[in-house]
Amino acid sequence: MSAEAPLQLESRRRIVFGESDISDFDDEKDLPTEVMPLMMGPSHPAMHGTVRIALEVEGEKIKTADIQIGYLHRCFEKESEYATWTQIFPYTDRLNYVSPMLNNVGYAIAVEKLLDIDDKIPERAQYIRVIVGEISRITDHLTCLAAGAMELGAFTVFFYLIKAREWLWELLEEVSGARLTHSYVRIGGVVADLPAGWPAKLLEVLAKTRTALSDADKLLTRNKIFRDRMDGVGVIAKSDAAGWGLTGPVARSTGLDYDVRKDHPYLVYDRFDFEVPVGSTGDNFDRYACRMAEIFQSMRILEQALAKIPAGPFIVDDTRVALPTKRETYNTIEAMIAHFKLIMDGLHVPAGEIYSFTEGGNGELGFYIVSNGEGRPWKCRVRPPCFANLAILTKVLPGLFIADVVPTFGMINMIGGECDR
Amino acid sequence: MGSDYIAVTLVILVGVGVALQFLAFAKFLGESRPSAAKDITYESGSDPVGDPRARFPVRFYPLAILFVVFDIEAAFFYPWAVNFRELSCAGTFHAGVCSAGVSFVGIGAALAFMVVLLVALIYAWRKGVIGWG
Amino acid sequence: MRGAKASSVGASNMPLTFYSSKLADAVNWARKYSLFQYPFVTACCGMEFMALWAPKYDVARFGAEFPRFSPRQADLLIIVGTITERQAPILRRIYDQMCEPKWVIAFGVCASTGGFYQNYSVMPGADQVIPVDVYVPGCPPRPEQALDALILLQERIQRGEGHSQVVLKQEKGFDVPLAAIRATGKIGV
Amino acid sequence: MAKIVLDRLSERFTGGEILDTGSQHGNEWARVAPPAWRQVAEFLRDDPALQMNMFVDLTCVDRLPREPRFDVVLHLYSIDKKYRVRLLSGVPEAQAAIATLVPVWPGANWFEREAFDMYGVRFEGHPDLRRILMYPEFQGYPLRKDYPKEKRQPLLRRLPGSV
Repeated sequence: MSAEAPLQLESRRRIVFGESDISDFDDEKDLPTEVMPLMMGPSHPAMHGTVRIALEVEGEKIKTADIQIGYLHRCFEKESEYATWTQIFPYTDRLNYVSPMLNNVGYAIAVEKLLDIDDKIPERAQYIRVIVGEISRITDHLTCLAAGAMELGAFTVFFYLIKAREWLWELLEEVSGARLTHSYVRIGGVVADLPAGWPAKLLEVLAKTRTALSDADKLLTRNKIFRDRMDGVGVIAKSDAAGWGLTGPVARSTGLDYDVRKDHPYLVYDRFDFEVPVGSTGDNFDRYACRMAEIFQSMRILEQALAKIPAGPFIVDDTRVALPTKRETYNTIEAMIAHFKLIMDGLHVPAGEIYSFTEGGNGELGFYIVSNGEGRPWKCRVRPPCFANLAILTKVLPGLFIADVVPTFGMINMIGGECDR
Repeated sequence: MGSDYIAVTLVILVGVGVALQFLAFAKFLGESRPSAAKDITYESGSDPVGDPRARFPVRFYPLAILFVVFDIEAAFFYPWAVNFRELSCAGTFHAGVCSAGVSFVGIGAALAFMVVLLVALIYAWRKGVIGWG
Repeated sequence: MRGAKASSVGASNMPLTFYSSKLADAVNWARKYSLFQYPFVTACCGMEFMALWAPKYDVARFGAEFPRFSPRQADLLIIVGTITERQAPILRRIYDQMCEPKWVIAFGVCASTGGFYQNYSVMPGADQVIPVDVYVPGCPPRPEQALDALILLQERIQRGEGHSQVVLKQEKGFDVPLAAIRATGKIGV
Repeated sequence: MAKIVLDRLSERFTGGEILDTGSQHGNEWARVAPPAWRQVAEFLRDDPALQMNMFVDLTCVDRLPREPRFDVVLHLYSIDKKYRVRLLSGVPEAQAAIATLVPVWPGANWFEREAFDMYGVRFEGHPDLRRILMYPEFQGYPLRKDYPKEKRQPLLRRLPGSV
């Protein structure tokens, strides 16, 4: 028995007779524990099916988290290099498939700037784009909150919010023909005007959505269990927000007041007054509260837009860009030729580069498009907001419990299509 | 007295019978095709990493023991609650009527039992066993 | 009643075939109305899949609304969304870990053929790695299509044409493994 | 959205680091020599007049016939001053490498991993440069113009008709 053996016994005796607090147990000297690797894999109810988090866990606490994405990489860029300018719209629907209209609008604005016709877009088309865009933003936040609440066990809230989303989808289906993959926006405007009587239906649906939201709010916002899971969990500091490139509700929840609709108004957003909800602590609850408040702000925009929408054409009548109406095509030779040329040769965008950005569901949705004058883009890059928002989880997750990964990941609102493109 | 035992054995037989019936259905009517790929542990679709029998923090153990203690404590309350009125009756207790006054034994027994465990709970709480620290 | 489907057991012992096909129908009936689904959700079809659970297009009316997120407790694997090459081994692993009898619905064009993503990263259809019973077209399919697919699958299960059922028939010679009857050849052991 | 960014850059870097500047469709851009990439980035972030503190996007453009073949493109934004700038830097295919910007903006980590994964441009000094979108067994860089669109490298296939 070497000299220090009794010391070993000594510390053993101290533990057994309980003079020390149990927290001393945990230090490496007395009862060392091994780190257990754990795969929170792609096929997991809380991981939206497309993210694998390789956790290293010490008991309940996470030591390191390696977030592996790419399980839904569908090569948007490669497909867009082989598709004409108009054929890219269906691919943009499937980027952030929770708010497809906002992607369509973002892509259309980028190409219109390249064509230098962004000031010739008719007023009515811009209003329609704002209206369908804000409806899509509401469905985005409804889905995020519904899925986030369901993953925490609040199944009733899931039904309330998905029921509200169903009403909104029916409206978008009336406008564009599809519930989710609308492909409704075209370069130069939108593909069809709002159906008759549609605005009245929208106002009625907004009222119903408000009741559904207040029900969900009553169930969650002052619910002790929900607040314990969300308050102070997954805190992101405001100083980190800019460096990591965070935008959207995730950045605003940390206190960073940056909303593209306010800071760089596009379309007709500068004609509506609405506030941008900004959080303070940057924890999960602030992200939840920011999204909930944003839904109400979007409703305010919708009501003002419906009041102010002017009559007029819904697409620019420049035949180099937009198809002439059916009546003209059948009756006049010029429209027939224009229609034929546009269908056969497609749209020709002058050579140039542009980075245009709009406020998507998760933040600044940027389109960096390089054109060399042909019918197909040379490069059409999407700056995905949730890609940057998710990256910061590698810094936020260590130190949390395993159970905290679910609400934190849910409130980041990572959408596979947008993050992996 | 005998009929009580018949009732109890019947309940036990039916219970066990239903359980065995489900097992029989599963064994005889279900397909069973064990395969190597099926025996790999399910880790959300990924290859399982690491060994689950690693040493994990000691905190789990006292917490589990505390749960067992207080769970069984709750189980002891049922017989006490059933006989509470009889215990609180100083004299004889017959058909719902107590002959003498109220005796403290009924409530006292439970209180003593709870106080002892309450002391243990407070001691454990101050030691920081509860919660993850 | 549909004519008793002559199972592959010899026609000589008539009562056996009559009995075993009646029991097979009964068992398939039970299986068809208690499908536990493993929602293998990856992409945009998942949004439509949520609508399937929601009050309007409620899938609970068909007894298949209870999602089991572990393959051990599921017998219906619904592939919802695009399967990329990176996801293929994971999909195969989940399919292998499910217990028989198991069925697969490929929900949406991407799961059926890869849809309009014909490129280096998307696998052209989930049936490249696992056998699929019912394909649902649509991008995303409407919830009514999903319910229709469920009914189609239930009919296939009733007729015993599910893929794992057919494989079992080839391997073991009859539809429902009546172990008792198989072992002794007599009824009512 | 402002010329001041380009003026400050050309004032500060007179030693040939800034090869070219310009403005197109309202975006100010500057072409930077690859060796000065990190230095210009740090200046843009730390200069009190610019304070480009938000890392917006980093990607790569494959301009195949033109040499140097790859353009690493960086977009920056100043939240307080509301300036935006795009930095381009030409990198030849032979030794496609450039300095990493992770120490300057932590957000660059994933974007650089994606540029490496898709184009094969190495970022010196990157803490963890590995593929982010494609699986590790994938050979080649898919978004390059010479990589065919439908050249699949499957991890798993089953024999037709087998279980």
